[in-house]
Amino acid sequence: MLSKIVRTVTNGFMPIIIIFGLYIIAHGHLTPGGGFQGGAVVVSGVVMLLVAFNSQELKKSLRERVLSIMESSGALIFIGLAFAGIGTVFAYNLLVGSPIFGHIPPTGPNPGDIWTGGVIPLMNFAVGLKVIAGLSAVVLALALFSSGEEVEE
Amino acid sequence: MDSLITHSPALIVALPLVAAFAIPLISRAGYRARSTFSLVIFGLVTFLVAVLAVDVHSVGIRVYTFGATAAELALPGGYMVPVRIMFQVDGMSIFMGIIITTVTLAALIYSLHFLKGQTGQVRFYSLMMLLYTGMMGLAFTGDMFNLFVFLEIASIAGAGLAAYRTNMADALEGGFKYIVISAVSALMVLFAIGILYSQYNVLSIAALANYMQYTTLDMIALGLLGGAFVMKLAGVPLHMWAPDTYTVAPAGTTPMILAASYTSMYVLYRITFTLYGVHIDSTAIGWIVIVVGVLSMFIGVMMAVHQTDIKRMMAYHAISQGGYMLLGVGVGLAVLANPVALASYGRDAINGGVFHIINHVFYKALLFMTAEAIFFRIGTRDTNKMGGLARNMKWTAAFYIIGALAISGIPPLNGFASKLLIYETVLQFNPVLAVIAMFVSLVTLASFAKVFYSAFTGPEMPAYREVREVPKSMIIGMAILAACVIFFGIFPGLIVDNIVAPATEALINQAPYINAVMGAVP
Amino acid sequence: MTEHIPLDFPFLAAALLMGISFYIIIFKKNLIKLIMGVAMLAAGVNLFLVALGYRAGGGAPIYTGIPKETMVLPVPQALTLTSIVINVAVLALMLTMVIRIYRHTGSLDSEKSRKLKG
Amino acid sequence: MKRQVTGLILLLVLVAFLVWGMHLTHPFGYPGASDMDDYMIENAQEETGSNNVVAAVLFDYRLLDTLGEATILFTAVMGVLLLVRASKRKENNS
Repeated sequence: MLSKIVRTVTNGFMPIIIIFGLYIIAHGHLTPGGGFQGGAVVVSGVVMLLVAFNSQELKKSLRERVLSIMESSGALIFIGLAFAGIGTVFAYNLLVGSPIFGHIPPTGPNPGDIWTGGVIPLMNFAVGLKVIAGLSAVVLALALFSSGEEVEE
Repeated sequence: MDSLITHSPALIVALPLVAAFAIPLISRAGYRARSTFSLVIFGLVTFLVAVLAVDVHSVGIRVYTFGATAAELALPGGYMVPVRIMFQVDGMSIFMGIIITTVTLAALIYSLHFLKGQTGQVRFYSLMMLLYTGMMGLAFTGDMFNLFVFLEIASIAGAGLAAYRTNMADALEGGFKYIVISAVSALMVLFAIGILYSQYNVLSIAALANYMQYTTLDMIALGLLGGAFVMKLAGVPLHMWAPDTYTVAPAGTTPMILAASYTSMYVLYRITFTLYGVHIDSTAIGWIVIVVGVLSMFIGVMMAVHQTDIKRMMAYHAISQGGYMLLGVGVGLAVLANPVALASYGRDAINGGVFHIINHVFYKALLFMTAEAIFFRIGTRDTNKMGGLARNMKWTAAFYIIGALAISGIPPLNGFASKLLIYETVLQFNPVLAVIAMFVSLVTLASFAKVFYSAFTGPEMPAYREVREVPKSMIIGMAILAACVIFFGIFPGLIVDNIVAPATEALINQAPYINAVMGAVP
Repeated sequence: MTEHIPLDFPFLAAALLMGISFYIIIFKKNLIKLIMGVAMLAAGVNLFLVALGYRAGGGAPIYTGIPKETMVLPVPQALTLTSIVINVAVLALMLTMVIRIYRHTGSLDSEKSRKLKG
Repeated sequence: MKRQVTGLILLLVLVAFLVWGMHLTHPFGYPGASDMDDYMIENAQEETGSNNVVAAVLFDYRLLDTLGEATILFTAVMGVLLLVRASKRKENNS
């Protein structure tokens, strides 16, 4: 565990990092970024927490089983969205033109509309959830493991 | 029913994926729920594979374009290059699909009781499903980059499974070797994909084959792809990972990792025959394949003879048997440009090589399972410490005999059928190669007979008096494969005509594969 | 930029990275160095891939801002993204295995652990 | 020592070969054919409604790759958690 200053600063930065990560995830279809990148940003915050506090303490608030459920559900939402198009073809983008995220942007350069992209924003969220949970679980498990504790089922 | 067949290529890959994602959630409901769920999903997938196989064999190649407005629409309306990822299922793909599905089914049933009381079962089942997905994706995909992705899925899942017994150092080393080899070969594949993409700006295998110019860069790409997949299939100069990994992988997964190796062999054939088929100097490439095959055959069996670890011995035999497949197909490839020789023995040589894949996977999976059964009961793989096991483990002993006779090419088991095809055709091509092949077969028989005498017969060891037969699920798993081995041995003609011949045809004649995507381009 | 420069810089860098990493993978015995070699190989291949899609004077292929005439090719970028995530996954698994191996053998030398030779 | 010399020679040969190979590809910044990419740039907005063409490629044209990528991440997480687990159950837990 590092000094009090480091811990306080980490605590203060954590919400900002999470918000920035969520911004990158949400705007994946308009700006550079997406689920993987935004998820990695949030996980970098988790790593910072891991450095500032130790893994034992972090374990109390980030539980393995919660992370595992989050990851599985993210993956299931992702593949479920791909399955949703099977009325036409597997992985068909069926939400383009529908009321949900269905606007079609004008052709050519435009300022961007968040309500576009069909299933793309939804999939970005699913992937983001999966990446946050999965990479946090890996980082936490490795930290716990190298500090000598074996992780249980 | 019609739409079921249309969507089955996607479903076969997607359903096990859903199962893999859902298993960590479902396992909260207990052991029984998880087993039932995996078996139900897998039963469904097996049914789909059977339906698809019938369809592909009767109608022909099936294309599935992901995300298009219609599954068969490979090219976007009015455009000349394919844009989306597609699956292309032809005779060879579905042949691999049948092998992988059967082995996985047997392995899944075999594993049900094996893991009782061990930790990490949830992840074990999840990884098994992922390994299956990776292999099926490799077999079905018609897109180079997608092939890389599925290759990585299969590699990572296989490495995780191989290192399952974390309390043993050699298990981790086996897993580590496997993942390093896989990562390096996958990156070589990716580099080759980059080279191909830079020239033709397409990623579909069919479109690449259509536009192929065979420039210097294409040759470099072929070298990279060939090296990578020979490494993955444990061909001899690059075989060093195979014994370690096969030896340590836990029950049920050794056959699957074995099947993954032969899926890599399938990809190698797909690349040489379909992607480069028209352009390469097939005699030279054929001879390279033959030399790799003969080396694997010979060195594999020579290393196998003096092993005392039963699974390690079987792993070296797996390398050696892989040589037979390469030999058969290599002979066919060497005479590909010569229509007379191709008709008289080349086609039969490829038939033999391809038929040997299915035979070998089945009997070697059976043998690995019997070795694991012994390990399960007595906790050692050292043949010197075994003895008199046939008294208490009658089923296991019987399955071992079936597998050992099959691998040595004794009639009427399936190893004989495919080896005979290879001997006959290779004899016409080059008698020396045939003699080597027969000699290797004899050594194989000797080596397996030796293990049988030391492990199953002889005086009953006092330490093993209480040894019981393995649980029912393990026997059922082995029985499925043993039944296949015997059935294939008794009716080889049936199998060759119905399953193997379409696969060979798909290899030799690449035009349908290309035209299914590109249309009938002149 | 009409002359064809024989050694384009990103390709040269990719070639160097790949060559050095192959050397590391073949000749270094430390397992951590081996993993670093694999990571470098991945970096080299990714650099090669993403350099393939560059168009002189182009920008990111996103319509929020620029017209389509100056866009670089999108597919190599997507492929590189996929490949990066894949390599993260591979490296995580490799590192876990190495930590486990170190627990068992107390050494990171591939020649000291019995079966890693070859 | 001898090993190092062999290694260095191999390294030089390898790098020279790769540089020569790179020289054969198209010059940096001037890709040759670009039919597939042009189609995507042209039609991404209309077909997928996404301004970001890379996102359109990732989540529409090549969705199966992204699904595979997510699967690989899942696989690796499963693998890591499988490897760091305790190899025996704790007594009070069973």
